[in-house]
Amino acid sequence: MLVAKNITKRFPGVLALQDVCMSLEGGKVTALIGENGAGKSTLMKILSGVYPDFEGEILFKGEPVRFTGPADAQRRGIAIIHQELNLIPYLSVTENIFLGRELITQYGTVDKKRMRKRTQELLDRLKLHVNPEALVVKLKVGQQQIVEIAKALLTDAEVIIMDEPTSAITGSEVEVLFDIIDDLKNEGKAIVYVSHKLDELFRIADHYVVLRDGKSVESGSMEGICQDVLIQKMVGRKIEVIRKKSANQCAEPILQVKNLSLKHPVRTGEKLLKDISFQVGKGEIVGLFGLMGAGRTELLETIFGLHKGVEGAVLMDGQVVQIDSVAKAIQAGLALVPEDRKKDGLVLGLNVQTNLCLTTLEDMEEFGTLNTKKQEDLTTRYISDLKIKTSSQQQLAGNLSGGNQQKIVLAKWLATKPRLLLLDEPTRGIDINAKTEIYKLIMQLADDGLGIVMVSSELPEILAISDRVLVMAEGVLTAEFSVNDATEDSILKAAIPKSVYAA
Amino acid sequence: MNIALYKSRLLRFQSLIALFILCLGLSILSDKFLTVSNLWNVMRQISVNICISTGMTLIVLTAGIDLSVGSVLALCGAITAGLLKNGIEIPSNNLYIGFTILGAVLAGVLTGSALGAFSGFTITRFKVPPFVATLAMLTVARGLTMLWTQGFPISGLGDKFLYFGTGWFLGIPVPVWISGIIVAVALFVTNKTRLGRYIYAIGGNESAAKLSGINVNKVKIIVYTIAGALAGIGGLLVTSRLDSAQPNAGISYELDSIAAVVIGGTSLSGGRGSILGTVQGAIIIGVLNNGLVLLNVSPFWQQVVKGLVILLAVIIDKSNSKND
Amino acid sequence: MNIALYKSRLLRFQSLIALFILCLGLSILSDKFLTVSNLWNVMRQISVNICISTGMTLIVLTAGIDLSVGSVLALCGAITAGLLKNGIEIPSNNLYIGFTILGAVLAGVLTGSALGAFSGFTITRFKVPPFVATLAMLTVARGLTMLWTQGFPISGLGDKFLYFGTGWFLGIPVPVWISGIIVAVALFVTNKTRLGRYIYAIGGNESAAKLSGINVNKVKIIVYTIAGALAGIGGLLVTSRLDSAQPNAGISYELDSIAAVVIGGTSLSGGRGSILGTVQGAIIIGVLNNGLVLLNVSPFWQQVVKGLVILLAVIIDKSNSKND
Amino acid sequence: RCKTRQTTDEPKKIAIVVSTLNNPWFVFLAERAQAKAKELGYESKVFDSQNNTAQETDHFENAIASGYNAILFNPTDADGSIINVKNATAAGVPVFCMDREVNANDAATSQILSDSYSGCVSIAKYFVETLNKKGKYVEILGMVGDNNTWNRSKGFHSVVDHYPDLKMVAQQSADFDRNKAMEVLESILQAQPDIDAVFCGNDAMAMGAYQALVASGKADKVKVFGFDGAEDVVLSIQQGKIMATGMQFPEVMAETAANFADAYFKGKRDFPKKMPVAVELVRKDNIENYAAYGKKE
Ligand SMILES: Nc1ncnc2c1ncn2[C@@H]1O[C@H](COP(=O)(O)OP(=O)(O)OP(=O)(O)O)[C@@H](O)[C@H]1O
Ligand SMILES: Nc1ncnc2c1ncn2[C@@H]1O[C@H](COP(=O)(O)OP(=O)(O)OP(=O)(O)O)[C@@H](O)[C@H]1O
Ligand SMILES: [Mg+2]
Ligand SMILES: [Mg+2]
Repeated sequence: MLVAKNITKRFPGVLALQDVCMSLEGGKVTALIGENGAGKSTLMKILSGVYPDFEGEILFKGEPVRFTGPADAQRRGIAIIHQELNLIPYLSVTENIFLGRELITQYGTVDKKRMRKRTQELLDRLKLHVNPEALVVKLKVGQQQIVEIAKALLTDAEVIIMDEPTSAITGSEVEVLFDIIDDLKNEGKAIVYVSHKLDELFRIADHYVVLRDGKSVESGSMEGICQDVLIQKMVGRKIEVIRKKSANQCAEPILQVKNLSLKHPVRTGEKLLKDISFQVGKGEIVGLFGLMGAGRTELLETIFGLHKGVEGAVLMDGQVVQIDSVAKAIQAGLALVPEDRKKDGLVLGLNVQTNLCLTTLEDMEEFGTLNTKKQEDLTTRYISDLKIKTSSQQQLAGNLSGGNQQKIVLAKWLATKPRLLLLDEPTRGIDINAKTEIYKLIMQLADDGLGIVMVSSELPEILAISDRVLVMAEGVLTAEFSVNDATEDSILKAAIPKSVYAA
Repeated sequence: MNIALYKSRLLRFQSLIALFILCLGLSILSDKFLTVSNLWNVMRQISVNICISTGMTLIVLTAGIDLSVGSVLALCGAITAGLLKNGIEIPSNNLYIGFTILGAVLAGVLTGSALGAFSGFTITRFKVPPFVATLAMLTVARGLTMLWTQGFPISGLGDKFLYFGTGWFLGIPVPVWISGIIVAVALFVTNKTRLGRYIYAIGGNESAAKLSGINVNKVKIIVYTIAGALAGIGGLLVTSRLDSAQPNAGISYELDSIAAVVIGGTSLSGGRGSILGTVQGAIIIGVLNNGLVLLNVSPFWQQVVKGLVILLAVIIDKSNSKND
Repeated sequence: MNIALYKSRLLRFQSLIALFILCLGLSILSDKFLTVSNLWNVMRQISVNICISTGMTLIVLTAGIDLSVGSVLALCGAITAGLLKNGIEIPSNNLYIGFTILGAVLAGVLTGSALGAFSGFTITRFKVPPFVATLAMLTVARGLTMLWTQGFPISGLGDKFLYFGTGWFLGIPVPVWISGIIVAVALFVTNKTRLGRYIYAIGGNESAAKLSGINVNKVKIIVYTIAGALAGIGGLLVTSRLDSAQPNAGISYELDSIAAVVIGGTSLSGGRGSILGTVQGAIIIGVLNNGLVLLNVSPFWQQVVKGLVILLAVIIDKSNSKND
Repeated sequence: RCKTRQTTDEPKKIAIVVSTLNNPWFVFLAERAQAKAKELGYESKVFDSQNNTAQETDHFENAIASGYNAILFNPTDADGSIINVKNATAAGVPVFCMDREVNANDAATSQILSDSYSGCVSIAKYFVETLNKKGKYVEILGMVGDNNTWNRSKGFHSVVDHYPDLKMVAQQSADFDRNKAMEVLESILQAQPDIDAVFCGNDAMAMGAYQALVASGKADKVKVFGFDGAEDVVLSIQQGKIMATGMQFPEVMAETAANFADAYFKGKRDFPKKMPVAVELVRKDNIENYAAYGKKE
């Protein structure tokens, strides 16, 4: 249905795509895979008209086309779910979904009623329970991602591009999405699916295309291919997926959380966190699982001193930590890798080096002056340690691919030499290769004696590297397993909110 | 759910508490404040600011700014007055074109739109920051006003013309009608039309708006053109009220206008705010100016008090709309 | 890599082409422009703007704005002049405190810092938008100036005091020294210190800065305090140059100052820009003012030309730094 | 709908509306008017129009609404202020203009005016005399859009333009501001280093111009002329730094206006429509008769 021929795209100083070819068929799902920075998003942006200037040719239903902009592509039936969320924070869900294609009444005014109704239908189909009139800024990242999906489903597009649509959502929502993808397939639509979660690809994809360093290296049918082969094609060599050998038997606790509660910032009387107690030992990796909105992010943020209205205590090495400011938390040896790197993790308009050194500027000082050499050394070290792909230390963080941005956030916190690392979805949007690197790193850090709390929505990940698993639902700690006793079933059961059971 | 809807749509502007406290205080302190004639006074006085601040709100919602309103207002007023009084004379061709009131007014408003469109054009086509583009326009329009008037006011415009600024219609001053209609139209546009939606979207996240297929440049040019036209109407009101187009009219109006917008809760970084908030901001400023005079505060102290009250008003509103 | 580093560090400000063309044009049109004495003249005239614009740059980099610079400058100048001339007299206690030049200057600069700190405090503590907080300060400081001077200039401050504004040191005018030192320190701070890094980080992404353990409020208060102190120094220079503290000094300086910042390529939304860019912006404005007078352009045309040239300068710079 | 205001026993209130308080001359005018009103036993309040006719209109409306019984008025603009005066008169509030006139014969109850135009004519005559009818000079204008600027400039040129050997080499505006005047003249001196005189539209600018001359070492070669009679300039004339200024008499005008208001309250109705207060030329040889803004006591 859609064929891309010899696409080449240059950015200043970067050759993002080079002679890439790809073809999509109606009624089939094509998986696009490749490491971080391979050029997947760039290719998708070209197909959807975001970058009108590139070399090469696009054939749509056999005819050569040249989109003048996203609106043009949309009109001709190509819809895209962008990897980075592209929503207007202070407009409502409805307004966002219909942005640029509002329904109009006979008087020329926007038809709020009909749009609202359509939105409600879409949200129902996606099983997202938010008010269509709610402002997008109030939604959590996961909910926003579903709104982004709804946006793409609104029009009757014939080609639907999904650039990591599941990076911020969890199990049950993914299932909903897959059902929808099945429907779309049956309707004969062509779908491109970009994801770093390989198991997803095996479930839904019919074809695959592999990009490596901006070149299309291979394509074919998913049938009869196993994960290892796919990884090898993608990375160019074999990598072994790591599993932690055995659970660490924790020695002395580093972090103790005692009866932590957090008041709801708006609704008086309600609590976002209720009476949470747990501890993390030296060299222990604690996995924290829960469904979307369970309160995991809030818990990490509270420990890190970001919230007001906290009751309870946090102890590091038996010493009470004042949890009212980030600076004190950092001083106590805590570090938090936030879940939304764009919003909370990076200063996108500053370069890689500046971002990376931001947390450790005090150490970079000599006679009250920042030492260039020290900053360069630190940056060089982490670029090579974490295999960050960037054209130079001076590249703006905003120009890096999503996965590499995530690595910078991780690096800037590792640089503080924390004793307890709080990781909120640290592998979101990261390719399998980098993921294994990060797992290795996490385990390495644990072996060096760090305590680690890792929030993740991917159960396999949690089971692979944690020593212990905590499960949250509705702001309450509902279960605790040693990793040896934990099963996917038991964890999921603990994660489902009681109120849902009751209903 | 309906309440949430109501809150998010209608109360997107600041709470009214500060304004209420201010009015309460003034009516306790002065028995002249809460009289019908004084309230009409205040309304008439703020009508010009409301006019131009409505346009300013639209611009600020797109994350822009317009520093040129004051001098565009002066130029438009001068053009209306000049055409009305002297028409256009081209001696070499023995040509004389006289203008009716309507014609002169239209010419003034069109001038405003043209200048606004020009600012919008430089901002979108050459990516000049709105601050610089409209600062340049501020200077240029003032210079053009001087050239057109040769530095002298144009006065004596005829009783009919004065109706716009000083007349009454159905018991309400005409300028209040005019600014009221402008506000109503702007409310309609921001809440009920695509254009309004796009304005908010562009200010909220320009690149996302672009990705949604919105013609960002076109919307911006339209908005600056509207603001220019509204500055033209403001110029008409000022000129008609004074029966005279002053070359120095409108100096520092941009500050008053942006103040009304910001006090009304519209964020200078765009995407958040409302016309009703701006109206409230303009009323706060107007009531304050009026009240300080009624209370016989000495002019030097007036400025100190005015600054502090504005600060306080915003702080009160902030702490009451925290939950927003 | 070294080139990239050089580019991003040093050339973070706009290209110099517009300034170059402007100067070239002026030296062709007037043989008086490129003379040593005229260039010192221009430098001396822009030194006040450079002073206050340096502070403004820091504020704008944090995504703030300061409208109060002009009136804070006036108040500081008046306080220095008043203390120098009259000291403090408390008749009831039969108390009289005289001030040395140094003492009076310090008092002025401290006043500036205090007002700046106050603005910073309201902005951080009560989350008042910087535009409103400093607009309030603009009014308050002007009122305080009027109260302190009772509306009359304070003149005749003694020859020694005039040295700051009119003296020469090693063949360079003293105000140029002062503004030069301020720029040098600011360059050092923005490029070489933690504070500078924090300023950029806060403007670029405040919540990320907060999460990185930066005390955002503290940094902001420091920045507003510095800007206030620099406005105080600006006030010193103006007062000393005129041998008189004018109660209406500094009116609309905020526009000139923000213009220098923005023409110099610093983004009003924060996080991007540089001190050197601002210096260049101030020079463009200063050269333009000087050139138009040298060419004896009629006051009517001057504003039109000035606006258009500024617009053109920014367009030229934009199209030459596109690849940035 | 005529209201009978006379019957109340409350003390009468007088509003003093001045064009600006950003210029000490007007501050002085306002102060004197207020002092006189107080002396006569009236409550009074000063309104600052900030050189903005629209603001002036607001002040009039507010003053009338809050029951002031008379307005001592320093108009922002001769034409733009007419309507305000008419409205006040229509509401039964007498208006007494000070210093600047409004261009309508019957609008104000009385106008006590200082004649900028003829004041500048006499300055110009002295200017021609001291320069011996020839030389290069610079004119520094006030605000371009202000009609006082042009009254003064025209008065000056009505004389000086008859002498072909007096050449105006630059005419620039400095907005009545001391600092701007200094900067403008500094720049002009770069282009025109050998001028003989500077005529400034007010005294603040004259002081600024003088300082520019001092800085360039030309203070004793170039003659500076101002207008207003401000303190700094009176002192400078005494010291021979500035040649001459046009002395206006704000105190006289303010007190006359206040006295008229007093008389009006007491029933007098026939006031001179226009009462000129002459602008006197102040120069070194008569300076001992003058103090800031008026005659020596
Ligand atoms: N606007 C831009 N300017 C400069 N370089 C860019 C820009 N956008 C992308 N790049 C570069 O192009 C390359 C491809 O990026 P792209 O976002 O397509 O990667 P990706 O395959 O989607 O990676 P990820 O899996 O991390 O999302 C990267 O090296 C990136 O740094
Ligand atoms: N600022 C806020 N105001 C109101 N409610 C909030 C706020 N922040 C979070 N919540 C609510 O608190 C609950 C917990 O959210 P949290 O982000 O901690 O969940 P999570 O488990 O991390 O989920 P996710 O996987 O989406 O990150 C959610 O119901 C969310 O809607
Ligand atoms: Mg991508
Ligand atoms: Mg979370």
